Amino acid sequence: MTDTRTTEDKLTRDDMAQLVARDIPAGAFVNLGIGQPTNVSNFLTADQQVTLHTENGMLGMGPVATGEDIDEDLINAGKIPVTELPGAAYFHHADSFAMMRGGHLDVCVLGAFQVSQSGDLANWHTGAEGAIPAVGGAMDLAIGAKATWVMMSLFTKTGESKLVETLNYPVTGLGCVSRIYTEVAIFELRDAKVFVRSVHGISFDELQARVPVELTWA
Amino acid sequence: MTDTRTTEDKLTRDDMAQLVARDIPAGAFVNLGIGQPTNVSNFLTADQQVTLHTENGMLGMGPVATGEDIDEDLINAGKIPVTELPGAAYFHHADSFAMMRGGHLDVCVLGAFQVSQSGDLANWHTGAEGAIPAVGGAMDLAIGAKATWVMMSLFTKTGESKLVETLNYPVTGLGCVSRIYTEVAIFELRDAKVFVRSVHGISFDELQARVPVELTWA
Amino acid sequence: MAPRIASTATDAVAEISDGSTILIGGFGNAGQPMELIDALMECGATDLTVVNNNAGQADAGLALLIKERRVKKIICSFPRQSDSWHFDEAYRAGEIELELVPQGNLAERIRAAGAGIGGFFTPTGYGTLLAEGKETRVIDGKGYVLETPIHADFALIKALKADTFGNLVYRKTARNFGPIMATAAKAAIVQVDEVVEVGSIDPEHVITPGIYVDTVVALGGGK
Amino acid sequence: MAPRIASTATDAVAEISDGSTILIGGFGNAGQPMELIDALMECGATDLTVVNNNAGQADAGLALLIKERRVKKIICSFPRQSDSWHFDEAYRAGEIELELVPQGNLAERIRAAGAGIGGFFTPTGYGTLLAEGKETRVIDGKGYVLETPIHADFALIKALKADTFGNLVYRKTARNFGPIMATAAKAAIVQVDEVVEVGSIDPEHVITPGIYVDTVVALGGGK
Repeated sequence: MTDTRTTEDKLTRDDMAQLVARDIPAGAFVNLGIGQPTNVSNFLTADQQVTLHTENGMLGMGPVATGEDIDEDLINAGKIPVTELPGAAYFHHADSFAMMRGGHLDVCVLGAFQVSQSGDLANWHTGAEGAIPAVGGAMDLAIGAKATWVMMSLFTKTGESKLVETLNYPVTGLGCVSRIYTEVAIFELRDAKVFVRSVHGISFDELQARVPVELTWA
Repeated sequence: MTDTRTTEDKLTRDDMAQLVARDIPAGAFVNLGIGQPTNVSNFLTADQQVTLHTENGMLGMGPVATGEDIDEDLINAGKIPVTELPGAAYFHHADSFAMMRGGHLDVCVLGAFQVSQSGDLANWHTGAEGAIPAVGGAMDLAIGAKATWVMMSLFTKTGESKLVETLNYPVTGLGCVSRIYTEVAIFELRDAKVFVRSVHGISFDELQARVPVELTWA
Repeated sequence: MAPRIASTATDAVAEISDGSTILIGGFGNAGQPMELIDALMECGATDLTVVNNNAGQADAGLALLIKERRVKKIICSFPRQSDSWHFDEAYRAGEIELELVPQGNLAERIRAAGAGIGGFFTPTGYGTLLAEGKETRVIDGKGYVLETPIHADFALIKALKADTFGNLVYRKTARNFGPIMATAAKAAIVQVDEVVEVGSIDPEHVITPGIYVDTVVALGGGK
Repeated sequence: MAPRIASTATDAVAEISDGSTILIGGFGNAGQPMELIDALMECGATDLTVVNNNAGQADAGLALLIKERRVKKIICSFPRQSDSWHFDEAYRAGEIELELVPQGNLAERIRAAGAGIGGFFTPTGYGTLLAEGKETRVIDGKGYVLETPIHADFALIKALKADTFGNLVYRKTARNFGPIMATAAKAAIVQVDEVVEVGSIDPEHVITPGIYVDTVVALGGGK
């Protein structure tokens, strides 16, 4: 798939992952969140020389381990066995999160429940009555990297926009998201505006009609 | 020399170092300050299994290096070439001072300008007009270890006691000193009192007459 | 002081008493001191405060301690997992207290305890539910939350090797919380695959210096 | 991004401009990036803020930068030494600003900058002249001073080896400030004895991961 600004079809999950992968600058240090963002690694090319960070203490993470390469001492943040690439480094948890919090990662890609027009992110807690909260590294990831990108479906099952004026889920991090990849559009949040970089299977006008924030065609 | 509670002669510097060495518990982790305290290491026995810390990033420091053992990458806090003992470990400056500040060293031995009856220490700055201040690790050492001991001559050249009611030099650390080794007496500071453990070349009464704080024969 | 070399995991945890605060290393199975946790289960200590990234999984280790109501409070970042049923049940029954901490703040609070830091301003969690009731401050235009050190009585951790002075090396991502937990506890109890002679770990490669290690037990295994 | 491999020390420091804040590693001669400091001298940048444990010695390195009045401010723990005559003269003439920081607070402030910490409460310096004007707080009966991070534009450090990804290992007590300074600067410039191929440093032994390293220059020498 090519990066045209308008396509008739919606993006598949792989399309989205591929677009994210293509947008990651060469040589970048990147953390890919659990779930959909993990898929981005499948589309990174060797030429890009991207180094993957996993917050449980490693830079230079390789692909998921299979067969005899599985080693219970070598896992990613999703607790999946992974591999080690040449030039990797291990460090402890405080050093790993210092690396994130200190702004040393170039890009972090996360899933989301909602993103507000000012880049506030909700992805850790539904806020539902009786739900047991769990946060893990979500808040650290959200605010740590130089750029935080979100991958999500734009609409809920009932058709509500997850790009909102203000969050109605509990906040993960304030003003941290700068880009949103969805199946129907890619958004860039900057200069206090929401720009639409591309639309897929929807027109800009339709999109604007369904999203409750002012959009600008980039 | 033996640890009698009264001797006719004053303690020599070596006597003092030997007494300090003997008081260090077996297996202790110890930082010896620059100057007189460094001499203590000459009297530690192998049986004691004391591990020396140097704040520039090492545990397991060995004796001063001579001849071909001199290595400019292996120095102590006084910038003197030293050696490495089996079981040594290197770490960076933040980790080294975290070790001190976190209360992991058992004993730190320091020189002093003055110590107050409540254990306040002055050893970094004379406060003299026009003096260029320098602090190094003095303040970290003073308050970091589980026990801070001082080695000093009890009297100034003009005969004033350096054990005082309140400091008139700038403070290094508050309430941190628990023991003072001098050429004429060894003091223990605890329970808001100053105990005299031993006297050397002076009687208890003479000592009390020359020291402006209330002393208690231990 | 060179660490005590315990003969069994049970021996290693023998001093843990009721009411203790215990840091338990590991992230997933990597670095999790399974045998020490099992020994803690056996030793009977109760009324514990446990600090771990998670809140136990399935029917093993920490999950069993929670099942038996031996843990009065857990400080962790991610208690809710598909197989955290014992925690879920205790929590819903109001029989375990939960202090939820973002993972990086958890790590930094443990490090702060070991480093003698009284508190620190972290941007993580600012503006969120997890900062409620905490002091906040805007520094150079950015919001921060004041977080406090987590001190503990014991740390149970797993390393690859110890020398007889207690110097430790770890293996891959099993390093995770071990090095910082060792610094934050009054007594760090470490299970290793093997104990080696002093001098056989290069001083440049030591990750946890022996000063932080109180008890070591060699359990074999490993790669 | 893999670091730039500079061909000379002069090339390595070429981007340092007037008004920069520069962290300079080393404690005594150990870990002092002599050649990079000499290159900084040559490159002409002035109006610098320098962070180093000391304030230069004798007639070399940092002392010469101070002699030439290229340093407007120094942040250090121990400026006064028997051979710190250039600093002494500049200081007495009121031509250099001194921020004196206890050595452990200096190290922790540098680490805090690299770790994204906005400030921390340290017991070191509480009740002393060096806490004057600073916020203090008593926590659990113990006094603490609030200290702030020291961010910098550049770090000049010395390591033993780098691989082509910028992963670093150090040698003995020459490690000192290097690992934390690398994290606290926008750009860390590192002189090493040699640059080795990726894969030749064991990932368990990396002290400074390459993410922190921007420029490497190999100067040979070493043991």
